[in-house]
Amino acid sequence: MSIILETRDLAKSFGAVTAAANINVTIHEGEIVGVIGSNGAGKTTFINMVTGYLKPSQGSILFRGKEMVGLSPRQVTREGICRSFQVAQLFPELSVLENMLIACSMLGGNLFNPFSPLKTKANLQAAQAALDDYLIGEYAHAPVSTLPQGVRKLLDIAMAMVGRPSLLLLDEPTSGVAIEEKFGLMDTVIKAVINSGAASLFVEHDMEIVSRYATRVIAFYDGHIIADAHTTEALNHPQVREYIIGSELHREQAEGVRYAAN
Amino acid sequence: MAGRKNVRNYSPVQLATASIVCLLTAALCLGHPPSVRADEGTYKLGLVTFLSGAAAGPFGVPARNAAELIIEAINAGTLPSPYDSKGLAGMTIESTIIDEAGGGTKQVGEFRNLVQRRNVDAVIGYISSGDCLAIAPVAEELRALTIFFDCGTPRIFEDNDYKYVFRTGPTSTMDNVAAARYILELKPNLKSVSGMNQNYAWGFDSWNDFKWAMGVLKPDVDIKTEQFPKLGAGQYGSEISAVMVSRAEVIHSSFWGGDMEGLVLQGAARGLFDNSQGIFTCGETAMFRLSDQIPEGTIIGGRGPFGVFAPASPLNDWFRKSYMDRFGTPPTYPSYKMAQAILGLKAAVDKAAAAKNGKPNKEEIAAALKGLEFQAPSGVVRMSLGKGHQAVQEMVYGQFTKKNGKPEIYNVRRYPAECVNPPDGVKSEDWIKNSLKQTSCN
Amino acid sequence: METLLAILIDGLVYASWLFIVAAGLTLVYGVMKILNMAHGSLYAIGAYSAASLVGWYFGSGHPPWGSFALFIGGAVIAGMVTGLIIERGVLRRMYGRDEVVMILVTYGVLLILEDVTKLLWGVDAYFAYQPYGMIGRVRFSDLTFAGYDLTLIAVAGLVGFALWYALNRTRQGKLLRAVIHDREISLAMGINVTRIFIVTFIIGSALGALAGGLTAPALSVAPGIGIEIIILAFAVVVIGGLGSVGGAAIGALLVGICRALAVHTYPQFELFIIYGVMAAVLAVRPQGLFVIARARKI
Amino acid sequence: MGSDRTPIFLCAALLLLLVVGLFIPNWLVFLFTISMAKGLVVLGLILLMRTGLVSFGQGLYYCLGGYIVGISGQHWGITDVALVFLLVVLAATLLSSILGLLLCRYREIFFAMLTMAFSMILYGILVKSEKLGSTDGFIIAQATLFGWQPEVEASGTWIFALAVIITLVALLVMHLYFRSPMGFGGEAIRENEIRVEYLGVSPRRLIYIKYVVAAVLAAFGGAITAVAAGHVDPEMAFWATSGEFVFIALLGGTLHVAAPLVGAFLIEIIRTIALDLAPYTWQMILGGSLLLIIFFLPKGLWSLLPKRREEEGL
Repeated sequence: MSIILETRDLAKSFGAVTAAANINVTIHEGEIVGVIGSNGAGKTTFINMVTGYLKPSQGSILFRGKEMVGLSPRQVTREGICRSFQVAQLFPELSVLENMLIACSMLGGNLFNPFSPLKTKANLQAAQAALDDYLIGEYAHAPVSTLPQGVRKLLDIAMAMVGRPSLLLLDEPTSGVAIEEKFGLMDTVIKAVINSGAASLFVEHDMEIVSRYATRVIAFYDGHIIADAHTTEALNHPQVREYIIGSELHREQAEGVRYAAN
Repeated sequence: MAGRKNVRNYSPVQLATASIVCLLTAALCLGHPPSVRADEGTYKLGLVTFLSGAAAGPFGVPARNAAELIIEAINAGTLPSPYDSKGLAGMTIESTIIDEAGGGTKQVGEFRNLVQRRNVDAVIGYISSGDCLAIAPVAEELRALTIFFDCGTPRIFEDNDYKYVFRTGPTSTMDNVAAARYILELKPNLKSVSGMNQNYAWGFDSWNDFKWAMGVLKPDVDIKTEQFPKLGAGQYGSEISAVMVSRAEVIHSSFWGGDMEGLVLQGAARGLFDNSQGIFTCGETAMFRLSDQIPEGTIIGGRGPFGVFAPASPLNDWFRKSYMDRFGTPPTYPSYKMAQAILGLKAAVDKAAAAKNGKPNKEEIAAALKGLEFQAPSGVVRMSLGKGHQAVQEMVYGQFTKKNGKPEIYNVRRYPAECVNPPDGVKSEDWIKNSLKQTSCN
Repeated sequence: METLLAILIDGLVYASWLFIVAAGLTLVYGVMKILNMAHGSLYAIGAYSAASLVGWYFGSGHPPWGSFALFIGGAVIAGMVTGLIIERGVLRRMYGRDEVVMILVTYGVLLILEDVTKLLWGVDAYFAYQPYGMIGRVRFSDLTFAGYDLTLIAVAGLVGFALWYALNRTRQGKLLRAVIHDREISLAMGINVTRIFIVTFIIGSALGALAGGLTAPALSVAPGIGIEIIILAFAVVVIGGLGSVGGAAIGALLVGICRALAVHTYPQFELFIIYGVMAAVLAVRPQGLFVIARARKI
Repeated sequence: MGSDRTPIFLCAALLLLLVVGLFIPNWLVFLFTISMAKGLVVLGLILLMRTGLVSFGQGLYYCLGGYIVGISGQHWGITDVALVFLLVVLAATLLSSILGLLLCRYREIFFAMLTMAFSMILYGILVKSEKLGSTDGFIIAQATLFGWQPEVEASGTWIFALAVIITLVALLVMHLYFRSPMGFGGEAIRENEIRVEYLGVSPRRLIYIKYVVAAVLAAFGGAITAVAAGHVDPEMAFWATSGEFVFIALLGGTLHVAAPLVGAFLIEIIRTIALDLAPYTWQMILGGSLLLIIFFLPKGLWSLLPKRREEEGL
């Protein structure tokens, strides 16, 4: 399989604080990679760098051989890397359908036409179909601000997928989602990803989910990669067990507070 | 689409708001039936003057007070001669007052309301020159008799001719030409002046007129610094320092109202006028209010023969006394100018009525007012500029003193109208630059 | 040399005045996210209260120095009372609205207060000039300054120090800073935001009124004096970085010195100077000089 | 999607207004004309407000439009309305496409303050321009149309007709625009700019376009005001003028293209009544109504009308 994304010596520091260093990651077409690591380990920083939200302090990001460093998020998106967010980034005052319509028009490229309506029959049907693919069609007319977390997360991912990316980066797709819904959500998402043929990388704290969906696991600790191997191998790595899986047990309680704050 | 379920219900608040809005709109449109003519025995007069903002205290309200006083006296027929007849040719004046705040466009709208919705027979008003410039063409378009009482810019009648528009107060040209003449009489060896004027048309025009007149009358006078603080700035510390550093012998200022009072306070506290002679072209309004703070010898003007500068006459005595009795302070120049605008109208209406032997229409009143010479508390007013639409009067300056315990003016010098105003048909600027030198004052 | 000295002192005096006006504005914004247009009215109310108190005090022949305590205290109390009324009567019902809507809410309050002051005090000017002359004059070669103005510099320093101390060295102040930094977290941590809002708004209002009271002796206190101040104070606050008291101080200094420089060298630019400085600062630092750090977004 | 009847309503309402205009008194015609002029400015403003940006400096273009009309009549001898309005559009486009480059980087209060700063800089320049009458402004020459000069007495009516036509066109275009993907793009930016960026679209570019459109609309408003009032002064660029536009926008709400028009008309009515009833305390009435509107009708007067959910935001 050919390499789709390759980062070389990627590093990011904020002042004196090093958020990530020596990040060398290779992702192949069609791969589904799990990323683990405690909070502040550099996972989101990594995704932010790849998608152009943060400019790396050094190193390079090659996507299909093309340098991505220096591109803005929208250019990276246009190149074919889409992402979802830890906290779903949606248009909260608009309805689910409108969210999807906007995503379709923006990623679909018919944005700069000021005189054709957005809500044509064809557009509405396409958007509804996209929602149905992610099993959230029934919420089409509800304002986003009234939705449960699980639906928001799905909508967030569904909107990212409208761009038919060849690489999808999922930042904690199941965080904030009720435990009993997590597997259903991941089933839906991973199925759609596989169907589209995209490669995917997802950040996850729940080891059960990681071991079920990832073919490969990258473990971050303190801004470095401490393991990068097949799922079982990585999860059994001694350092991974010590630094990451152990601390995840404490994290469960902390998560409740964090979301209350958000 | 499946969207019809969400028809919204009205809440009581919304219903109430909607109905109030509708009622108000209806009230406005129907409340003043457009074409009911005023009763034959009344004359409807619209008054426009500042009732809010910085110009209300020094100008707007004194003018309104004077209007109230004069209108009551006219209606009662208690004015001294030559205005001892009742009403305007027998018609009782019924007045409506409007706030001048809000700028030119808004005033144009309000003017139309006054004329077309309220059906006033004449409008007297406008302190701001910008408002006067904006109103004049509209007044002409609506054929509405309009008298400006206070605004100063000479541009109104220099740039255009009007049939229905008049100004019974003199322009600002003579303030500053006379200021230059006065200061040169006081200090024949004057070497340097500095200016402190507000950063808007009034300030620029005043300073330019003064500067030009100075340049013609004594070309070797040096202009040290020209300061233009923002209108209403309140703090003049930096400007005062700049003027102090310039060490000019004379400081010219056309500040008015609160700004002028602030400048006097701050300047006096810092000894600005210890070494420099101050001249305040609009200083008269502060003369009584700030009598403890105005430095001895400060030259003050009142934009004409108004207030303390008004010559004694039965009319003036009556005006000062009645105003003082009623409002507790002596009348300042805005009061005089409002009084003279209303009296000018009365003179014109009475004259037109006498000629016609009946109720005159506005064209006849305008014709009567054109070129009229009438009596006011400030003496004789001659409508001799602007093809008979613009008044001229003498200009007076004097120095302030409180040596005798009460605020007084000494060293008073009166300049006849011809010596401080251009002849009809000549623009002020051209006149100052080209023929001021040849104009004699005797 | 003389001009240089004049620029420095004029700039400082002007900056001190600006700072006292802007400090309350920026504090209120920092904590409540309300850019309070009614701050101008509070300034006016402070000035009116001070002026009428001074007038009454000297009218009844008390020892002159007592007037300082009276008019400063009077202005501050008037500001606090008005602030309390505004917060309880209007703002409380509007919390959570968009920032721009809140500007308009306070604009509505400003319009109402303008007429209220007119109804209470009329349109005639009030004077309180007696204290202005009492501190005497200070002479530097040919330049004379009013001692009162120079004292203002010290007062501004005092106000700045008091604010700094209160925000950084007291428990209440630290709570305030927590709210400034992140309101949601503070709420979650159980800080009584309602009380903090009332206290902040009252302090902010008192500062606005204090500025008015302190300026009153140099002014003719008349309708409209509050309006000019607002935009000036807004600009200073934006230049400094919204919500930053230190920023307001630097912003005030920058504007004060630049303005004095313009007046002494190129007076024709005075009108533009404040907007020029604001545009220049924002062009380089889009959020003002001192940006309050915000929590990460994604 | 049900058929969109708004354009028909707009045409019908404005044509009705045109007919009514022939029969109502002159002062009311003027009030309507000014309301439409201000409505146009506010139409541009709500375009920005739907994007989450509030300009406290639309007075810049309002004034620019007015002064272009004035200067071309008075100093260049161009009085033909068609030509003058073309100049107005050009000038507004030019200025806004330069300032927009800078302004599209700013959000929230900084956008508001910076737009205000630019508007105040124009104010300052005009105050300093003694050739243009400084703060007094100047009277503008009577307008003509393709060589035809209407009588002075009839000028109110034909300027009103002109305003109705321009307003109608602007409303129709903006109605289409609000329903288009680009129109929704504004709401998307207001709601979540990060998401827009990750949908591959530059929020700045969208904002830039909207800023220019808003500027042109404001300039049209200023031009109509100038022609109708016959006078321009720098007050048009003063911050309080821009503040009034925001006031109108809030009064009408941003839900419908016609809302600014209704809002502008109501403001004029409220103020006229307030001035009538209470010449001394009209500001209090104005401020009070502002507070009541914000408190009871957070989405503006338009939220009083019943409507189907589907139509919201159209």
